[in-house]
Amino acid sequence: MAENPPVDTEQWLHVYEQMYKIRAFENATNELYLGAKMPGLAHLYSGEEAVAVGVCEALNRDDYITSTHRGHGHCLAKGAAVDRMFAELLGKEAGYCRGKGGSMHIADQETGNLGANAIVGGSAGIATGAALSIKMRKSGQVAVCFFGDGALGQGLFYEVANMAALWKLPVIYVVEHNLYGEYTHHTETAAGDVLTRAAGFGLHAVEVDGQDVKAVMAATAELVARARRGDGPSVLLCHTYRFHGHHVGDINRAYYRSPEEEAEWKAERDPLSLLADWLTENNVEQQVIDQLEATVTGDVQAAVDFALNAPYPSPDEVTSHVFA
Amino acid sequence: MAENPPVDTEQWLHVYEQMYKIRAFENATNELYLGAKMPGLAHLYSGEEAVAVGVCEALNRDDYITSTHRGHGHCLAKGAAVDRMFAELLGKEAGYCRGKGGSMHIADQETGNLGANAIVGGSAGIATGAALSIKMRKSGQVAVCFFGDGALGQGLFYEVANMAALWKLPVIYVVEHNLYGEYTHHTETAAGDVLTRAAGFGLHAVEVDGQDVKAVMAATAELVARARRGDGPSVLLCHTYRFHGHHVGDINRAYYRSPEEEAEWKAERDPLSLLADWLTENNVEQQVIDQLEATVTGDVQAAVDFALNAPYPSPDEVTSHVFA
Amino acid sequence: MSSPNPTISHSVAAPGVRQLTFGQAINEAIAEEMRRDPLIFVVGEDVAEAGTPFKVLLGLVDEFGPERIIDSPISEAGIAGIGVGAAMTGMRPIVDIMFGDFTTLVMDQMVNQAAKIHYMSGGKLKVPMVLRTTMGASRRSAAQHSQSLHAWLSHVPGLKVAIPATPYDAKGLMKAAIRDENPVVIYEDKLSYPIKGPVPEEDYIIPLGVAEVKRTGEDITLVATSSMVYVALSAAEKLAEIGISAEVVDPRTTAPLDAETLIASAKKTSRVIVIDEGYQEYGVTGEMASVIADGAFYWLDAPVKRMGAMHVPIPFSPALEDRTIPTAEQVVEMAKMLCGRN
Amino acid sequence: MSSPNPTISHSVAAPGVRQLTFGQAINEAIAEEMRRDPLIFVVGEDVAEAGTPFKVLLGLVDEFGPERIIDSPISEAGIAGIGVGAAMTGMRPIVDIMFGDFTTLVMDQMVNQAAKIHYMSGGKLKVPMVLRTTMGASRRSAAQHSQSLHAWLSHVPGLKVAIPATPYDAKGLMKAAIRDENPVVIYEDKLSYPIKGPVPEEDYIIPLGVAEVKRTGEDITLVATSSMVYVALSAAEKLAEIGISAEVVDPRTTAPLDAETLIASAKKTSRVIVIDEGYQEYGVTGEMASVIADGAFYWLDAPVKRMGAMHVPIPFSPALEDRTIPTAEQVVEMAKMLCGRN
Ligand SMILES: Cc1ncc(C[n+]2csc(CCOP(=O)(O)OP(=O)(O)O)c2C)c(N)n1
Ligand SMILES: Cc1ncc(C[n+]2csc(CCOP(=O)(O)OP(=O)(O)O)c2C)c(N)n1
Ligand SMILES: [Mg+2]
Ligand SMILES: [Mg+2]
Repeated sequence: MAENPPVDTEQWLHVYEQMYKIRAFENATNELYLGAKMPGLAHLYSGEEAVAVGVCEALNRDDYITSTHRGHGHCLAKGAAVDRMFAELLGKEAGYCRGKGGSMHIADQETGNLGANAIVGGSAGIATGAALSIKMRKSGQVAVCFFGDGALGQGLFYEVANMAALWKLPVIYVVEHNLYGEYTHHTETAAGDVLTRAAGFGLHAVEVDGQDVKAVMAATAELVARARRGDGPSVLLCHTYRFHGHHVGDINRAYYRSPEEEAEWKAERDPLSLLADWLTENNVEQQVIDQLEATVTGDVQAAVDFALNAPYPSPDEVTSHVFA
Repeated sequence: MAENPPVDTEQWLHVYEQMYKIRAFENATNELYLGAKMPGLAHLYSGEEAVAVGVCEALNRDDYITSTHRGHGHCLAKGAAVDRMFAELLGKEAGYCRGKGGSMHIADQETGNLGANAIVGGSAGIATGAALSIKMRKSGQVAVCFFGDGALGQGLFYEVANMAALWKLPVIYVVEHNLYGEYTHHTETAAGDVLTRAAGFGLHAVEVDGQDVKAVMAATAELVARARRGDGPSVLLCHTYRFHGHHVGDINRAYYRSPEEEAEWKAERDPLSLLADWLTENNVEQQVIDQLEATVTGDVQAAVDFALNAPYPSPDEVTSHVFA
Repeated sequence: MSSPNPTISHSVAAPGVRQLTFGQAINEAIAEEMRRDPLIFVVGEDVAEAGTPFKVLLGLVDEFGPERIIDSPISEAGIAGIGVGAAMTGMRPIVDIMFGDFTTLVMDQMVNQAAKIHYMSGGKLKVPMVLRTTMGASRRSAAQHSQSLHAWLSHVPGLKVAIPATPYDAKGLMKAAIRDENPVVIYEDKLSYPIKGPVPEEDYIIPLGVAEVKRTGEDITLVATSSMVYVALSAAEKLAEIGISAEVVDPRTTAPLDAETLIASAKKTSRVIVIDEGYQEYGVTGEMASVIADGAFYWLDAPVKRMGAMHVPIPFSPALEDRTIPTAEQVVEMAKMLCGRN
Repeated sequence: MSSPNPTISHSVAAPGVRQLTFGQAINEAIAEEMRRDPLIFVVGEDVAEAGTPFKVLLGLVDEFGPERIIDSPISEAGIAGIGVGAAMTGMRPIVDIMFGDFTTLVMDQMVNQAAKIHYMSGGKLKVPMVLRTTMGASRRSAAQHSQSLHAWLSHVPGLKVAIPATPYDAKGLMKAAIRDENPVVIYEDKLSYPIKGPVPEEDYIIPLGVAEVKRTGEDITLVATSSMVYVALSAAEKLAEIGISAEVVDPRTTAPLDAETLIASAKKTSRVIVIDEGYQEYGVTGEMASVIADGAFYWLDAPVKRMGAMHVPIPFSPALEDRTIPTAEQVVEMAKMLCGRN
């Protein structure tokens, strides 16, 4: 087997770093919850890292994304800093939203992140409107709307997808199909199929293995090029799986999905292992990977400490930012 | 050409009578408006008679329908009486809703009519819920949801169509595709295509010439049989055209559709002429048709007179029927 | 200022009666009604095996099966509409909307359809459905999962709206809602689910439109809804310590509103605070305050005061969220001011 | 009771100024702003060639083209959401919702998204959009096309809400709404479109949150919104004939509410009726009445009275519909009663 050119493995090492950062972030989030140090709940992205990272690596910094209740991965993949992320999760002033948003509402206009959204499917309009804005301002950007398979139940998506197709808007709807919405399997909640639905609304649609970051990135790159060319919107259907429960408190899951299923995905379909294996096959030394992981883990730990020690916003802030 | 068996032409004469009744009703409605005798507006069904009649002739009296702002045709085809219809249009106590509903809200539970609806697409949930009720009560009925092509823009439809498919509900969604929603051509408002959309949500779908009442009735009969068998929901896409404006006040239409287009549909695609021609070709004497038309015209005129002379509800009724 | 021994209503404390949580009371009400009437069913997101994220419906699917406890897609508008249609055609649906914040999605089906169908049809059709949903902040759930939006549907003719505070009221009002021939919306406070209280085993209903005096008093009336009843009761305790006798009146339903009981209490005490967890502006407190200020005008010694959620989207940070909802301390301060005790 | 010569505000009558209809004033405001700022666009159903069913936007597409006056599918939730996203990313959308009754469909996008994004993002993102819609009954349009639902969005922190009564106010408030950095909702009364009034040609704005005394008086205050301003002015005329001098105050925006001006007028006259076309229960009148009853408590000689739409779905029949909306005669009767003249 021919050696990969060094530039290639470097790129994929960066991709691996991004994915590992998300994994480490989510593990730390879970710890914060278990240690009763985080207010409220969080929906962990572990297992789905290849989707967020694969998509965002194909975007520019000024391209837009909208995110979901399971949004940490999207935010980080688009460039958010771990320390301000944790600060937000803990409701601290240093957080991306000064503690006002929390886990489900992280927004960061500097990296094009128009915000996570706790209304399932609620950001479909925002992403499509951003795409209309791009077209009207002729800015050449692209808008990506991440959402789960459960959001396919929301009528809003079909309303805006139709307009995106009519007006050839540069928006990509990324369906993170992880088989479940909360505690219910998708076969109980969705008839027909996603690709045909997309076609019915005049949207170009592509299906991809959501655990294979390289496939996700390649597919996204094509859809982004399409969108920038003015060829209109598309759907990227990513098959994936969440390794944890619906949220950090969802511990006993056997009534809706089997431990065997979980074990199999974790053993065979972990997007991190898949990329790590490919890297070692392509002559990246294990030590390099270990070093990278150690660095990221250290960064994440430092960020947690930063957030834990950061001050809460002044109580007076409660009435600020109601109006711009 | 072989003679049709007499029973057949009699059936189609009845169908013609139903269609002619709607046409005469709508003409009289227009007159009432022009004569300033009707409060508010009305959306005339003329030109689309084959859809309502073709569908309803394939239904039983206790099957359900839901109707739209352009609903007179559905109500009459399902069995409503012209006198109580006009009384409702004029806001009289003898009306189907004691004058409280008016043109856009005629409901008549005795003929299975769950009501016209002035919210575009607003009855999709009701019809689907009726179908769930049918299934739960094991009553063997069918629910038909009439709506226009414009209603394809409403997300609600996709939400309930999905559930209808998941739960194999006995509901038929009849799309009255008359090319326009108000003053806008469908190509400006709908991407993709209806049949593919239906397939995307797991719905069986059939397309039919909505000006050909025999085709509509045959197609409906199959979908009804399917539904009663427990084989689930379907979409019936009917291509049709409204001969009048969006509502009675929409007189100058040239800015959104050409007089030539209108003239062509009226000359070539009038569902009444098409059936009348077929009847005469099949040896029904013109005189029989003329006689039928005269009788219906007389009935409609009598019904108008009845409604004009009928009393308004007592002003005290304004506070009754808020709660059951 | 007199301070007699307060009477506390049987829905707050009744010796010798079985104790259930608020959530159990809801569950029991639905189960008992479903046993009685095979036409009742539940539809909603994660209502079956999961028993809702709040676990309130746990066990129902075991008894009644997935045909009557139906897991739906994440389609709030759709299930509300399906509820309306099912109700119009002989069934008695209970539609479950997980968070009250998502009632934003069912407004058309509830307001333009459910609320109006009986009237628009001249009394021929009816919509006997229940919409269950939640309200209440203080769970660190941020702005889209913390609202108390019950004012909206209370505004709409054709709908009835219940907001139970105690397990006792929850069971009785839920049963009344299920048996009503009209669309009824019930808002359950999420933080109330674990609260325990006496709930008789026997069948009982609490008629919609009847307020309850949760504690009698002489000096000031605290009109309080849902979880604010506890805030008011706790404030009343503290006020008793300083010799102010507070009456706590729980309207229990916003629509119909038992104006008579509210006004009678106001006439008796001549001072009123209305406390509700919804946003104060254009909300529930405005209606109740103006009904009272009108009806008891010549009896009032002080303006009717209102306390609702602060007029901000509910923030996530505990440092901020806790400032947004009325507290017993704030009620005490306000009451002292009205009673001329500051 | 004194009856001085009433002053009538310049927005009701101003000699020598050009007269425009309410509809023309809206059209002109939008056109002028669109000329000034290329980032403004309009999206809605039948807004382009048709100029809306009310013909209010007629001509705009000719000047600005279909790229800036965009005909949409019948997707109210969708266009509201697209408006939010466009506003967040540098555009200034005006979203047109044909009938206020259809705001039922945009509640999630307006309430959970538009209203909260600035706050939830800690002040980083903003949503400078306008949602135009209509209100008002009396058109024989029946229950689903006759509602005045402005109380709902007025209830929500993060939104501003304007309800202009006159052409003058319509132009000035629309311009203020378009230039505001926040989501602003404007309710236009459908029957007001043909009403004429003075509208200056020059550029002016009316700040959101500033009430106007439409007529000065001494004996009673009529707080009235939107078309009810005309009802109140006409009642004031009739009252003047019998020696009762009525002041008419138009809040012009429900959110923010100019409580100060309302309370000041109440203190001056000591009697108040609040008149609004929305449903009375849990609506706009409750908020304004309780703000006034609180703020002017020690000045009031009579309870603050409220007049809203009758608590019924608006019926179609003219014999019934006309009973549902407050009339000048009813206002006169109520005012006479409050002034002890019955
Ligand atoms: C409109 C709405 N309905 C319901 C919920 C509650 N809820 C939160 S996440 C979730 C499941 C979402 O499933 P999916 O879209 O597949 O995303 P996943 O959690 O699998 O990533 C539900 C029902 C919500 N937040 N918003
Ligand atoms: C939700 C909603 N949006 C807008 C309207 C206004 N409106 C009434 S009829 C109509 C066009 C409907 O078109 P279509 O569904 O094709 O029916 P058609 O009139 O062609 O029969 C519109 C936009 C409405 N009544 N309801
Ligand atoms: Mg999922
Ligand atoms: Mg049409």
